[in-house]
Amino acid sequence: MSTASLNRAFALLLWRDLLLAFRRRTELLNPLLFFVLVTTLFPLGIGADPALLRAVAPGIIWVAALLAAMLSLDSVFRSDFEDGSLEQFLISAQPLSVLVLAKVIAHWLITGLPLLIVAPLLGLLLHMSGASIAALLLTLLLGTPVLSLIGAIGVALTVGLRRGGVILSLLVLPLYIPVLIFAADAVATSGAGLPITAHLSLLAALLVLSVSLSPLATAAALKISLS
Amino acid sequence: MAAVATDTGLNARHLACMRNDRNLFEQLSFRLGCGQALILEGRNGSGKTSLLRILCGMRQPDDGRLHWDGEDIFRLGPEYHAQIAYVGHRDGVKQDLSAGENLRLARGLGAPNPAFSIEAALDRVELWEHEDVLARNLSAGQQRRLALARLLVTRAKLWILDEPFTSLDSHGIDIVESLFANHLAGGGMLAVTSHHPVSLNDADIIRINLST
Amino acid sequence: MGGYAAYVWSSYAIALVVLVANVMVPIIQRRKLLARLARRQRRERRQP
Amino acid sequence: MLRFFHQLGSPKHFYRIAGSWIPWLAAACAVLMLYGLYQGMVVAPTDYQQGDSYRIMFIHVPSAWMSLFIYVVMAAAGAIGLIWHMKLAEVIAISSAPIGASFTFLALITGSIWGKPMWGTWWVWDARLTSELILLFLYLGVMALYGAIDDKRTAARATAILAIVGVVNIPIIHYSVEWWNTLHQGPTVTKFGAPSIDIRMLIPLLVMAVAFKLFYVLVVLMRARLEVLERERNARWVRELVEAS
Repeated sequence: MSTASLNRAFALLLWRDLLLAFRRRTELLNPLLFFVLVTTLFPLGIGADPALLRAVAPGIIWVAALLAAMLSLDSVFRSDFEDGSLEQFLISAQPLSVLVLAKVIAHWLITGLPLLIVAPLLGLLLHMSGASIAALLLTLLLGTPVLSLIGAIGVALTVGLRRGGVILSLLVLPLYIPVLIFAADAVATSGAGLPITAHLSLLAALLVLSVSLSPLATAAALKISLS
Repeated sequence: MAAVATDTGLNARHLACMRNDRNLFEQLSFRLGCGQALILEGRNGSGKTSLLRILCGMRQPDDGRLHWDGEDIFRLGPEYHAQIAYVGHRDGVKQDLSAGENLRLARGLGAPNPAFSIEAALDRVELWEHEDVLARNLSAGQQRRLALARLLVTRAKLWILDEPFTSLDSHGIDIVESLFANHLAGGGMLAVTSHHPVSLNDADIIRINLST
Repeated sequence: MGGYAAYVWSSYAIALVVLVANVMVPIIQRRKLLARLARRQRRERRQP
Repeated sequence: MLRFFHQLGSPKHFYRIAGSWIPWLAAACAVLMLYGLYQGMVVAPTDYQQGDSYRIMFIHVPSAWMSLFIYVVMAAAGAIGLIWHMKLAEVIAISSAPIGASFTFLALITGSIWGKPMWGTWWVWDARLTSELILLFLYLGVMALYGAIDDKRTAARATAILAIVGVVNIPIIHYSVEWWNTLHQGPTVTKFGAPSIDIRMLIPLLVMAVAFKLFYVLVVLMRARLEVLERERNARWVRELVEAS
């Protein structure tokens, strides 16, 4: 099929998912509320000592972001699977991996990107310095798409299962570890006033790798789950 | 009836399909050319839906080959999918989108059919002025007709339909049968499963019963 | 063994348990599978 | 049923051949393990630094090697099964998962037991042990996914995808854990590998490594035969075999 129709299908699917999300606006808040709630639990558990909180803040916020992203993954294919439109994607005239990429980008725009809006607030809650909050935003910007891309593989593998959610975390969380390590450490390092270009380049590398490879894996997984 | 050249259209050879260890069907061969309709019969669970999903390329046959214009459909991939349209048990209609939006999406995913605008397709299934009505507000019969209207907005040569008449009243069935007749007259192809009889008066019909 | 005997022998004991378990599980499953299949075939013979 | 059998040998063929290899593999494996044990426990000298606790290495290091080796074999077999629809490759892949998980678990347990005399704590966030722990989660993920899908063929193909994605991620995870480890632990080189290796220490290590590989082949063939019986239970040769047994 010509690239024109490919771009049109890509844009169409992106428009459709954003429109669907817009029509159920209230659900957009769920990942954000979860993100804030989980982060506020930690000081209650660890105690309010600012120095201690500042030390553990990067790890806490990034683990909370990771969990928020993972919990919102189920919506990527679940509703399409139940009403049969996922089958229509499988037999569309466009390669499935491109359609999958459109859906994952839409999912990131709906659930991943908004985390950046709330992140500075949480940074203040945990006494983080200005530099580390800036680093937090940068790492979230680079990291959350990777979470959506890799998570989509897990969702595609478990879309046909009745209780796939439990297994999804076991499949996906180990694959999130590199993002967590580089991102959390970037925030901690910038807090100490050191440059974090190495971390950001590694995160960018993970992003490029997952943008190019994971849609293929997700498409293959969908074809198997629906066979 | 256009002379059926040797390898145009769908050509199935020795298809076999297993479900958890029972052979649903085996050594199934048939050929479907322009203007021909394949009507699948058989009791529930005899593999009708599985065969349709194999025809769509969504499921690998456990054995045998399926060719479209002489080429294996799994090697063709999206090229083959541009030639087919499928309506399964589930309508594939998004409840939160309007009828027009659903059709615009279907048109974008397939090869757009210039002959039918969204409006014309809706009129053809007698969903006049329903373009901006949310699918959730349509009756089951209307949603089914909307799903079938999807067939019109793409240039699909082969229509693959699983129980197209479910939740349709007699008038709805007449509309759909006239759609089929036009499609076949225009050189299209049809593969359909249905419990009640499909009256395609003079079309060239191939009947396969999977439960014999 | 220089006082570390407990650590060394416990490691080898655990290794033995894991290896033996890996060998025994397929053997036991095989017996169960053959029994299950035999029963199924008898069932099929009774009502063709 | 051409596509069904166009792989290496038919399931029946595989069942018979694997069956004939199993006794030999078992014997060779037992001999090698006993020889390795003898070398490791009797011949190998006491280490001047660690005394005798280093002898745990003869179990820990080979099982760590095996845990990675089996995952790669599983991913490769899964890929072959997916690309060429070879049923036997799928069977080998899924039969390997529990064995790999066992070796990973063994590597973790012996690693932490070995750590106790060296560092006084049962668990140390050493780069290798942490990677091993994550590898265990990858194995558990594969096994959980296989268990969750009812249809065996779909389950095998889905786990193949997961194994391939996993094997691509293993070097990335390992590198990121190494990076993380050098940050928090500082440059103290945790000599988890073989200490300054004396030839009499190297022999048992290599002997055990070979013995574990044979052990893997033995058990994977046993499990694969089982899986073949299960999948081919309608075939005539299985029915005759069941009647005979």
